[in-house]
Amino acid sequence: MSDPRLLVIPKRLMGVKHIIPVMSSKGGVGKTLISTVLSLISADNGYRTGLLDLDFTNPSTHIVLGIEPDKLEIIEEKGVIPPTVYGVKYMSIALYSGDNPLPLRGEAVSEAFREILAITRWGDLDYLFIDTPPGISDEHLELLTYLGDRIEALLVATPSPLSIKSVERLIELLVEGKYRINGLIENMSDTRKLVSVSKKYNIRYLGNIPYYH
Amino acid sequence: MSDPRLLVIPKRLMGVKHIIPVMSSKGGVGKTLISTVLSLISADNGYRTGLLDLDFTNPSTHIVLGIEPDKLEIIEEKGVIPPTVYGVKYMSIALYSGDNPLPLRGEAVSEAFREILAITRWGDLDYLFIDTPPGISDEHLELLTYLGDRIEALLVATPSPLSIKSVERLIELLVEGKYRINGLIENMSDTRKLVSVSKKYNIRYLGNIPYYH
Amino acid sequence: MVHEWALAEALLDYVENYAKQKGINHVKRLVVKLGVLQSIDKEILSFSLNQLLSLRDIVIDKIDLIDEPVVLKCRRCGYEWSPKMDDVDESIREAIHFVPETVYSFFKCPRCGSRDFEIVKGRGVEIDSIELGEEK
Amino acid sequence: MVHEWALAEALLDYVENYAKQKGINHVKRLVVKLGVLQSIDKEILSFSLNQLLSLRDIVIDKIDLIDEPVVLKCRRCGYEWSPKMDDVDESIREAIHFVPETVYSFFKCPRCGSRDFEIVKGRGVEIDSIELGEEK
Ligand SMILES: Nc1ncnc2c1ncn2[C@@H]1O[C@H](COP(=O)(O)OP(=O)(O)O)[C@@H](O)[C@H]1O
Ligand SMILES: Nc1ncnc2c1ncn2[C@@H]1O[C@H](COP(=O)(O)OP(=O)(O)O)[C@@H](O)[C@H]1O
Ligand SMILES: [Mg+2]
Ligand SMILES: [Mg+2]
Ligand SMILES: [Mg+2]
Ligand SMILES: [Mg+2]
Ligand code: NI
Ligand code: NI
Ligand SMILES: [Zn+2]
Ligand SMILES: [Zn+2]
Repeated sequence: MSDPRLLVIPKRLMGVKHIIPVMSSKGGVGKTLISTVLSLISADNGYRTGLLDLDFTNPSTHIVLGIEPDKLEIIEEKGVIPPTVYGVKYMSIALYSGDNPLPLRGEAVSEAFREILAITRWGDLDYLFIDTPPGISDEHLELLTYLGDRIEALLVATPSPLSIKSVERLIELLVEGKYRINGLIENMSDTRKLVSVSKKYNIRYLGNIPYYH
Repeated sequence: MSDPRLLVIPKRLMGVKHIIPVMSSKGGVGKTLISTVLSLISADNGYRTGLLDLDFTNPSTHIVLGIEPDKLEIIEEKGVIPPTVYGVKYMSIALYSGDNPLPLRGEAVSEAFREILAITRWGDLDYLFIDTPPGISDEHLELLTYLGDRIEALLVATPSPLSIKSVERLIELLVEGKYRINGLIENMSDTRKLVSVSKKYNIRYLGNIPYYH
Repeated sequence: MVHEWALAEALLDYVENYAKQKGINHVKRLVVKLGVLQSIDKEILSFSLNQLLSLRDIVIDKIDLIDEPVVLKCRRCGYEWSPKMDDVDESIREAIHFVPETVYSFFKCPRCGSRDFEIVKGRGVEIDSIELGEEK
Repeated sequence: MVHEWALAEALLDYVENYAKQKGINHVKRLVVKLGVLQSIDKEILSFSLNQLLSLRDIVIDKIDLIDEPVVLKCRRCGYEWSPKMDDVDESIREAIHFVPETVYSFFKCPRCGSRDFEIVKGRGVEIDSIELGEEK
């Protein structure tokens, strides 16, 4: 371990009871909407809640929240205290980059991951929801490799063949690495087609969310 | 330039008249479906056509094509001749990795990009369609940086606010780098809401595709 | 810009861990490179390091904070340049101060407009060397 | 496995370009490292290089192809290992032969199951050194 930030990251998350990355290799299945809405519901129910946007090259939780990310006041106190938005402690690279394009090669993604997690002071939280990008690349690997024993992955898929294949590839990766999986949400679906996928991999089926027009 | 493959890549594409990467930073807007269907239509119309899947960590054009990618016969002749599928010369990392998970850090993405483009012999083509992953990371930067003067980007967006913001960020990046943009397709939409985005950036509006149930 | 404290913690965690693995709690000299891109406040970082050290089971005789100039290199056209951080807009400097990778939002190659450039050096806080003292 | 020709072309394009930039068309010695992961066929690569050279405006006195053993290192648990490529299933070896990065589909850390490992060395074809001859 040659990066000083890697030692401090687990400490910064010591006060967080549940770290819930919302994942699916496929894009457009509802990760951003679900992670954001879950954080709002969680805070509404009185849980101390955080939301971290890890989709560095295409951050969008701030759009769902309807806020201008670079206008929030960020308090510095031995690090960065995430601003509170609708009761949720919120951190996104867009607090700094705004809505400018942010093309990052993988190495820069790792750097940004480590920097943000090393300086953010979440304090005590019941739930930290994490929005993740599509694909399986640096953002996901940093999370699995350096916080793998802390996370409880929440998987999202739609009933389309493209989405099912993608989530199966992700499940295989998580299972073989013995990472914890919280459960699977079937989004934009009136059916419960993914019950069979849940059963195949022995994962909790958390229900289906219909497509809202 | 210290990578021997970078010199040979433009040569491998010398016989290709139009290189059309289908792009959008947002996932799930239809890049894969559109790039694949366009390649089929193009071949059907008698154009010599290729399809390259650059979504390395979540390849899915083979699912749209309905084929088992690792069962295709790949001919080697001073390189790799892409197999022909429904009249389209087809190359995807899934020809080699099958449907196994393929987690790649950015550095590995660059390596795979260079290796595949250095060994694939497309021959003479009218159109090479390229399916790209969401985000703006190594796959896109390799394409822009090393083939930037060859590409004509085809942008895809849906009328959702998340998708519009994402495609605007991508357009800004392409415009400032003086990359060619072929046009913008509005997908899963009954409206022509994105005509205004096209006008704002002086991009050709190619039409809207309704959501097919 | 008082988030330097968080980075100081990371540095000392690392040094302490490194020394202890060798059974030592005494460091003669610690050299930290400060990439100029991140505009780290040397006084605040120094202050944070010293405050933190007084609470820890490790002694560091001397800490050197050394500026490392920024060099950026465009992957598209090969152009190399060194932005003057003092001339950069305050709000942009601040963003880069917290997350240096936001540089890819704000800077582009002055020659070709590409944002695919390499930070050859001068990104941010990095340990350059640790000179250990005697065994404890 | 005759796609080695394509890689030979890349190597010679590079060498030719490198030498010509210095106004030279004579190379005394070219050393190419062959990462064992890619199972490059040395005879075919050699044959391709020689065939191609006979058509080009450059002379290379001596080409050395040197095997580089594979070392993989897990980022999650730190475990380092060297897979024996001879024991690997033929179809997997073939996939890795064409695109070495497919190794991330087929291999995982023998200790912790992670696929986040580094190819420390031995990936594939790489130029090690070019010793130029006299000016032309
Ligand atoms: N259950 C749903 N009903 C209707 N629209 C949805 C639903 N879930 C997500 N969406 C919309 O689908 C699009 C993609 O969702 P998003 O959360 O951005 O996916 P991801 O983060 O996985 O790419 C967005 O426009 C979002 O508002
Ligand atoms: N016009 C359309 N009508 C209905 N479904 C569509 C349409 N375009 C795309 N889809 C479906 O939407 C999902 C996402 O499309 P996809 O091509 O995978 O997007 P991307 O490659 O941008 O992630 C897929 O299930 C696809 O079949
Ligand atoms: Mg998202
Ligand atoms: Mg570095
Ligand atoms: Mg796709
Ligand atoms: Mg390398
Ligand atoms: Ni600060
Ligand atoms: Ni071969
Ligand atoms: Zn440039
Ligand atoms: Zn391991």
